[in-house]
Amino acid sequence: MRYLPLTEVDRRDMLAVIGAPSVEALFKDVPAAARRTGPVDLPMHAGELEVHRQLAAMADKNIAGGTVPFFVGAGAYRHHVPSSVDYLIQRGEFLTAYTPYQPEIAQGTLQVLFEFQTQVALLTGMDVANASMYDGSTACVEAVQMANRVTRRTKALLSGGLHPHYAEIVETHAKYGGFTVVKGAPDFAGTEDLIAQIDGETSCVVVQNPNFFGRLRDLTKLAEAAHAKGALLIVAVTEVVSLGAITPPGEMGADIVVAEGQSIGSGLNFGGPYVGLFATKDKYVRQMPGRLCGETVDADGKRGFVLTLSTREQHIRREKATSNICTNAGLCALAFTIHLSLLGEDGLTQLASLNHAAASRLADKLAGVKGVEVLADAFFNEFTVKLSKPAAEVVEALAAKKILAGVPASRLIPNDKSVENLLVIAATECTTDADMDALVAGLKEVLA
Amino acid sequence: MRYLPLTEVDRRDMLAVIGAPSVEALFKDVPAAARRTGPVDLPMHAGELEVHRQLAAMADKNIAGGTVPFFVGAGAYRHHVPSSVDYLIQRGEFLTAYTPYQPEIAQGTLQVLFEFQTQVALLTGMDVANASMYDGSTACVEAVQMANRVTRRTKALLSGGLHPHYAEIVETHAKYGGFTVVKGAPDFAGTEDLIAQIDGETSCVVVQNPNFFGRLRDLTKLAEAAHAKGALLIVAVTEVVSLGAITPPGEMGADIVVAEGQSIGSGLNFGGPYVGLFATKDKYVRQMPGRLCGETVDADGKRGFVLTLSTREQHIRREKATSNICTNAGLCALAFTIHLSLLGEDGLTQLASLNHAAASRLADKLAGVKGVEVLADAFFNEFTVKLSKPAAEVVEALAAKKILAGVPASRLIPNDKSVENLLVIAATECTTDADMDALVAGLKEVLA
Amino acid sequence: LEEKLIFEQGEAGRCGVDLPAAPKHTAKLGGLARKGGVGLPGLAEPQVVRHYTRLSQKNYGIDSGFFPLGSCTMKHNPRLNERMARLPGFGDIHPLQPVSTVQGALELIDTLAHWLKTLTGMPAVAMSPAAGAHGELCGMVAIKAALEARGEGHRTRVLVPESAHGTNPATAAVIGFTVDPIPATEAGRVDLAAFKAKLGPDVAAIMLTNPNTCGLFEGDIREIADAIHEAGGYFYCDGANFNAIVGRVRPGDLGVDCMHINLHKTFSTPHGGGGPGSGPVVLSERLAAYAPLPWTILKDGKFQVLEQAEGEAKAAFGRLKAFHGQMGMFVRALAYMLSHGADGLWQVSGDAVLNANYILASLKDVMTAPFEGPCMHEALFDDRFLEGTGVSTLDFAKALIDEGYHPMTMYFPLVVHGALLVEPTETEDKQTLDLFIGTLRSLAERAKAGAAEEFHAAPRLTPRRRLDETLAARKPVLRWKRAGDNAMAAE
Amino acid sequence: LEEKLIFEQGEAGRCGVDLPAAPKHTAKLGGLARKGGVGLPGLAEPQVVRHYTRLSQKNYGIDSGFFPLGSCTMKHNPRLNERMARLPGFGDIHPLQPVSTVQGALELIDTLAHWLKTLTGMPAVAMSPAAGAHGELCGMVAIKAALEARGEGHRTRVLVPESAHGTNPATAAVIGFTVDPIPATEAGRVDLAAFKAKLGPDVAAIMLTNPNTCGLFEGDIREIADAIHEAGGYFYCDGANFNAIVGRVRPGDLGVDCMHINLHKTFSTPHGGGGPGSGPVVLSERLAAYAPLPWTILKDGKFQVLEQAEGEAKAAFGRLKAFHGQMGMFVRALAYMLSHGADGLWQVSGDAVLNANYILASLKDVMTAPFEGPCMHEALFDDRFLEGTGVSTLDFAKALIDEGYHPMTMYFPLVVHGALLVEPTETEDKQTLDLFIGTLRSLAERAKAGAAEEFHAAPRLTPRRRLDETLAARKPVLRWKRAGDNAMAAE
Repeated sequence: MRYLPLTEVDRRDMLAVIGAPSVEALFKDVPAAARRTGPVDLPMHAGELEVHRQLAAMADKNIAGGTVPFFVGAGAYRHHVPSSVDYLIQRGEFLTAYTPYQPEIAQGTLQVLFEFQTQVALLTGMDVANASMYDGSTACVEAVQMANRVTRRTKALLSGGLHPHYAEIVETHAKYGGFTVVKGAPDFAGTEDLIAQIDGETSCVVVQNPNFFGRLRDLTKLAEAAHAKGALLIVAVTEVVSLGAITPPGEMGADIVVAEGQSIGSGLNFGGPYVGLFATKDKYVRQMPGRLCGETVDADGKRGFVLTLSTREQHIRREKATSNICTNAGLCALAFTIHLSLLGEDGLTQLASLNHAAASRLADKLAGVKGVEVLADAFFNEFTVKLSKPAAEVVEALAAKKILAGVPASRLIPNDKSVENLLVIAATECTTDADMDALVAGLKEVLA
Repeated sequence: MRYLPLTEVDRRDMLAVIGAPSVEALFKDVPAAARRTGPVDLPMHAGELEVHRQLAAMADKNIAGGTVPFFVGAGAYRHHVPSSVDYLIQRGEFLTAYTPYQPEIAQGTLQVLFEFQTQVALLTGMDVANASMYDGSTACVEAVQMANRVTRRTKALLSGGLHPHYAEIVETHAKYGGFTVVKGAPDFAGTEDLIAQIDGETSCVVVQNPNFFGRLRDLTKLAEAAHAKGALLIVAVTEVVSLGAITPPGEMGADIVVAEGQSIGSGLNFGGPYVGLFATKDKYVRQMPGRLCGETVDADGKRGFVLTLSTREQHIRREKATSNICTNAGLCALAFTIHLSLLGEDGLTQLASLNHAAASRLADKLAGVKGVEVLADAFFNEFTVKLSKPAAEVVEALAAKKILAGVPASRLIPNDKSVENLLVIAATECTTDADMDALVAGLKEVLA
Repeated sequence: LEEKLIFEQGEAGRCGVDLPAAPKHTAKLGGLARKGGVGLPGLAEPQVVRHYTRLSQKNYGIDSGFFPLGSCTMKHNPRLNERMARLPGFGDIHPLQPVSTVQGALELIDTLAHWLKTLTGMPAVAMSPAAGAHGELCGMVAIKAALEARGEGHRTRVLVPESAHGTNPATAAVIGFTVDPIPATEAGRVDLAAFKAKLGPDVAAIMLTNPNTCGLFEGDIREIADAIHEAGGYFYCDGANFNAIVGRVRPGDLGVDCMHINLHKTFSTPHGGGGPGSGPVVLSERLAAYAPLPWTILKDGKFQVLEQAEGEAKAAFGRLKAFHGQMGMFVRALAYMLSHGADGLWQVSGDAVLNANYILASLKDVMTAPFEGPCMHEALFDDRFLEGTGVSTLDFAKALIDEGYHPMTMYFPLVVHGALLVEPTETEDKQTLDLFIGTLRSLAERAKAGAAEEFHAAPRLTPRRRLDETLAARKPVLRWKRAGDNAMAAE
Repeated sequence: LEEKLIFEQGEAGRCGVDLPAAPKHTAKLGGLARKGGVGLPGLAEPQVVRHYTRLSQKNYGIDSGFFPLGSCTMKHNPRLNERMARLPGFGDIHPLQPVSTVQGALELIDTLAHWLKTLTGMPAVAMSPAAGAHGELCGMVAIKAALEARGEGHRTRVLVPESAHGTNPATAAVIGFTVDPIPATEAGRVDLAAFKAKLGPDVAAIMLTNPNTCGLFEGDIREIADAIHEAGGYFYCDGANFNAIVGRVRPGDLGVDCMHINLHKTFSTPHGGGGPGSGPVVLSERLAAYAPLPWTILKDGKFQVLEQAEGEAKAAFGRLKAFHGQMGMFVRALAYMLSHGADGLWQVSGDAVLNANYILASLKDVMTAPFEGPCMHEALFDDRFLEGTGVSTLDFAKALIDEGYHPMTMYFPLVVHGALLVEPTETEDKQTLDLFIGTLRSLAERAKAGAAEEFHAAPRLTPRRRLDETLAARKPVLRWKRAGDNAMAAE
């Protein structure tokens, strides 16, 4: 058993010191009926080679994104992550460290988190950010709960352009957490009027930009309207690379920005782990969920970093905490910070520009395909098309041709005729001209 | 240019300090005719994604060993290397360090080398080992040169069972370095009589065990005969895992043992980098080539390690050095040391046993195939078969069926009818029953 | 050498990536193109690699040395697991790819679920929770959903032992339960009589950690389970300490209704300086129907994902996280499980408990243990042995840092004064434990010999000495600002 | 904490791998089965990972900080290159697989060869040498082979400047040449007149490093080349310092006949604490035919490997290494080249030279430079500035360690007294150089102010202080032995 260093001699010697006749005797407090006399009914131990083979056999049954023309987005995006990022996050001192509760020997993690918080604040155009959340979707519901606390109201207004999973999560928490949700219809046409729906009960308006269908919108008026009614504006961003090209939510008046940070630093990983970004205004800092890293000095007066304002947290406040979360996405946050440090100002801008160029060119190419209507005026690297057939069928047909064409809106918004033929398509810096041509050709064939 | 941190502003400021008008001006000592005015005719810089694509396109044109039934050996072997080995050798403190000439900040590398030297000495059954050579083949010629120095003779006797590349290298050095080589005929039958060829001029006898054709032999008598004539016995080992199962050369009387260490810690890598092991008796230490790490104490009296006996080396001795080598295979030696530490006594023994079992079973299976004659009585994880057709053709035909069947002896020993139909076949712990069955089936078909 | 912030190292015009120029295209940003810069620093790749290498060198991880952090189960993180999670067939697949193109991924989830169910003796598991606390939420929501389905939504009181992790009461409160604490006995267990006295028609559940946070097994667990069930409530078990019993005791056999499993504790997915975690929740028959979306099921030899509350999943209580959960952690955990197998996991809990008892037995004479052994996988000490020395639990723990160790957990559980909670885990060898025991012994002796000042000054050998946490909280500086920006902000 | 040897940590019955039992088979070891044990220690995986992690923490690499080791070109090692070398299509292919199954590998070798030939302006390249010194051997053997082919085997004298790397004379001697040193001028270059005076009918070649080991370009190089050629000899150029001119100056344009290229210096394959290296040798028309086996050639759209001295390769001088050379290093070097491109490599040499001159110019006033600038990629200082301070070059260099730097090269080249050779490389930024310059300045000032004792005691902050090298050499202890074994050995 390669991970277990005790030898039989060790065990015997240790039991003698303890004064116990056997290891089993140490389990005497467990009710006898529940004490098993031997291993459960599962396979016995296996070496690396064997485990590798078993898992690789499963992995090989999947189509990896890098092996085919790939246009799937809708909340997770396929980007190129520089090799040094993955090397650095695997360094044992980062990978195998715990939450930095002992700051004297965790300045590495802590300084990274301080850099992360600064990066997120800059990207989103907000004052302050926390040290990350599980992912964008859970950050979103935390933002709604925070808005409820701040406004002491309990009605959240969700845009129909919000990612359906994000909306479902808020609805689940509302149902069991005692608040109300008003949700718009799927806003694929970009015509939604949220301002009219804000009232004196509204704690927050939650919009996504670019929205689930890829559309961009200026949120300035919405922010003003929300503020006029005493509500907060929460902006969700699922493609954080977009912030290298478009006006940040903070400049449009957002009170809380939540984002999925996966695009920077993390792979697709079939949906997780990702990293949730959470930023707000200075005045709301003490209502924020999640960890915060702050600057301070040590006993010698040197600058150092610690986790701070933990009086908001569950391990101190118990049932009065702002959230029950006690883990962040430290390693993904580290990957985010390193990747964004490599990009820097010029790299991020250029990356965003490449993404937009790819999507823009793809939209132009698709516009010429019979049976495809591009529903796009303003977008970043993702847009929606209306097909002449149900999108789910088309996607399945293209998958059979080893083209991953995008996400049928119906997968996330079922039982809604209006979205049945809608396909959400993403392009990134990884998308080649050959990929685009394959999609065009594939669609022509399938829609013919 | 992602690896180059100077900005244009930096360059201007630095030139001002230097007092030079331009970077070009710093090259004024280069004859004007040889100073280019712009980049050479090669592609311009490229990002990670693009470089990855270009190289992956080349990689994809090769058949990777892990994707097919694989029986290729003959000096390099496909083994499973635990994941932690590759992780650890990539740690920057190991990977990006230099030769440990500053021992105060290189104790990591130095202690590893000390452990490595000990492991090699134990494995080979010798007194002392150096801190590694380029690979087994270059270690072999260094051993011959060392024997020439020790005996002050200049005739090396090479077994016909020595790997042909190793023999060619010795012959090349002999031709240009002023010594003589006597080489036996390919010893696939195991009938070679080297003892009769040793005379008073012979500096050394070089034998391989298991030999190029996979055969094992007891070398005790040969050692005695060599010693009786004042010659040294050099034993080459190309499959170091065999030392977990068979009597080590040191116990059979070897004076110098050289080995290819690739099997432990390193992948196949199309032939390199590998790691050469070099071990000898205490009395010859000062005639050894290569680096040596030794134990000592520091200014506080604590145990520490340094490179030592460097008076043998080129950077001190210049034209009087024992060898011109000034690099070892540090990183591969590190991988070797880590992998062997993971294996330990039990693991190495078990690994060797698995290898022998695989080869033994494969030999038994092949014995039943028409047109295949197994030329094997005593072997470790590799043996030779005589086919009813030229082996090169058979291998090519099987490669077309995605079976890598082994090495035709004729590839390394051309223009020799006696070996034309010989195929050298290896099996390791990675060889599955399905692989063996595929080979049997493939051979039946091709030889039918 | 000090390591500046990246913002203090950056220069305009430098970049750590090379990206090609964008091809010709029509901008379609609808007037939302960013006007100002972002304000990110420019660094080249060598600088970035060195910066984060050097920062890592200021960290302590399991790979650096012994990390006996009680309640956190910091065990060896095998690199095989990292490698497996990076196979393109796992790492490079999108959660919304057609289900036909991710059959292997779903098979992995299904296999992991099978292992979790078998190890816990429970019929169902919800895979999506992102971490332990998220799993708690999942379990408690499932209980709430079940109560509502039974028409007993009025049950809002949740019983939580005083020694519980802070997340237990926090979780209960988030979804509107009220928390009612249960006192502990002198033996460090739930006071059974007090517990029974609190039962009533408004009780929704008990949340119990077992082994509990004192490192002790709740021997009355079957009685507790029976009592809560009889009273119409559910038994939530906090699985944080599952490592003590994994492979030997199945929570399902103890009457548990739901339990979250910290994959990053019990099954060794790396903690990564704060996450990511993964907290699947096993559920009893009574709760299984309410498990959140998505559900992975096998039908006609093909895996399907139920993503809506319809059909078989019609009672699902909703959704807790986008997509399928922490897949990367699933791969690592399954690799760990396959490596150990049923026999290895049996040994895991045995060795974990043996190691803890060895530490407890070896130090009982110089330190003070509040409870009689045997303990489970953690050895708990209180601060009576420091009485009158002027050395606090904190000082004592900080002194360990200079000796090359990560401190144990301090001041938790709250029910013990000045608690020191040591969890060695099964991946430490006896040589390491003996050195550690020797160090603790010598520290305890030094404390008693009057070396208080030395302790107050610890740690001395670290990149930073004790940090001023009060200052940090009083005047929060939570991000870097360009010189001058702070002044502006202060206006 | 001290880190014991693995042999001191091992215990019987422990193992860091899990291997299945061997299936039933007939043993066929022919009576050679090992009788005794090997004597290896048993460790579990967590111990091994921690042991080597902790050992690594006692090392200093480029990733740790500035590494201005003259003549060794310690530059950034990109991780992309590591990743590329590990693609299964490169890392998991056997050197003797059928040529039809490794066309991509041969394409890579051919592509790298094309880059090397284009960058050096030479028509041929031998890829198999395993390192720089091996490359030297390759080049000198090629020269010998060419001489013999011309029937001039009597030419055995090789001219080598006094400032040369030790490998130059060592290499020449290994294959039977005699070494004749050429003195240097006051300007640190080859004394042209002295060189010419040494030419004669027995001269085989000159071995010259350019830029030379003083960091200076040999301005007379064309005249040297012409003279040696006229005298019937060959011009061997040591390519150790190619980094100074790569992309800007082609050795072929300078009259060079052969030059080895340290891929691990110029093209950034990691040095790995001592190797592996890779030392391809570019050859002029006059030497190309003698290049050692194997040769990779393209014929009818397919790559072939010539492995015998036949046909096109009939004049090949033999073989220097098994298989095809250091493939893993080829992949890394090509990844580096493709990343930089022709434009990037142009900038590499420019920035390398600029950085060195910046250091030279910034420190000329407090340290002493033996030669006038501009230098190439290295800044050379001598120890005149330490005269009378009681501080030696060694002390000065060791003091740098405590400041967080790897020392520069000391006492080389030999032609300069107490040499300090600084090579910053192009991957360092100005901020780092400025800090380094400040540190050197302050150390020089402290030395002059009489702080000799402080210098003698340096380094203080390292895992070990100065080590007793004399003891190590006088009583060599080259391996661990079980307690008691040493006594036995001493008998």
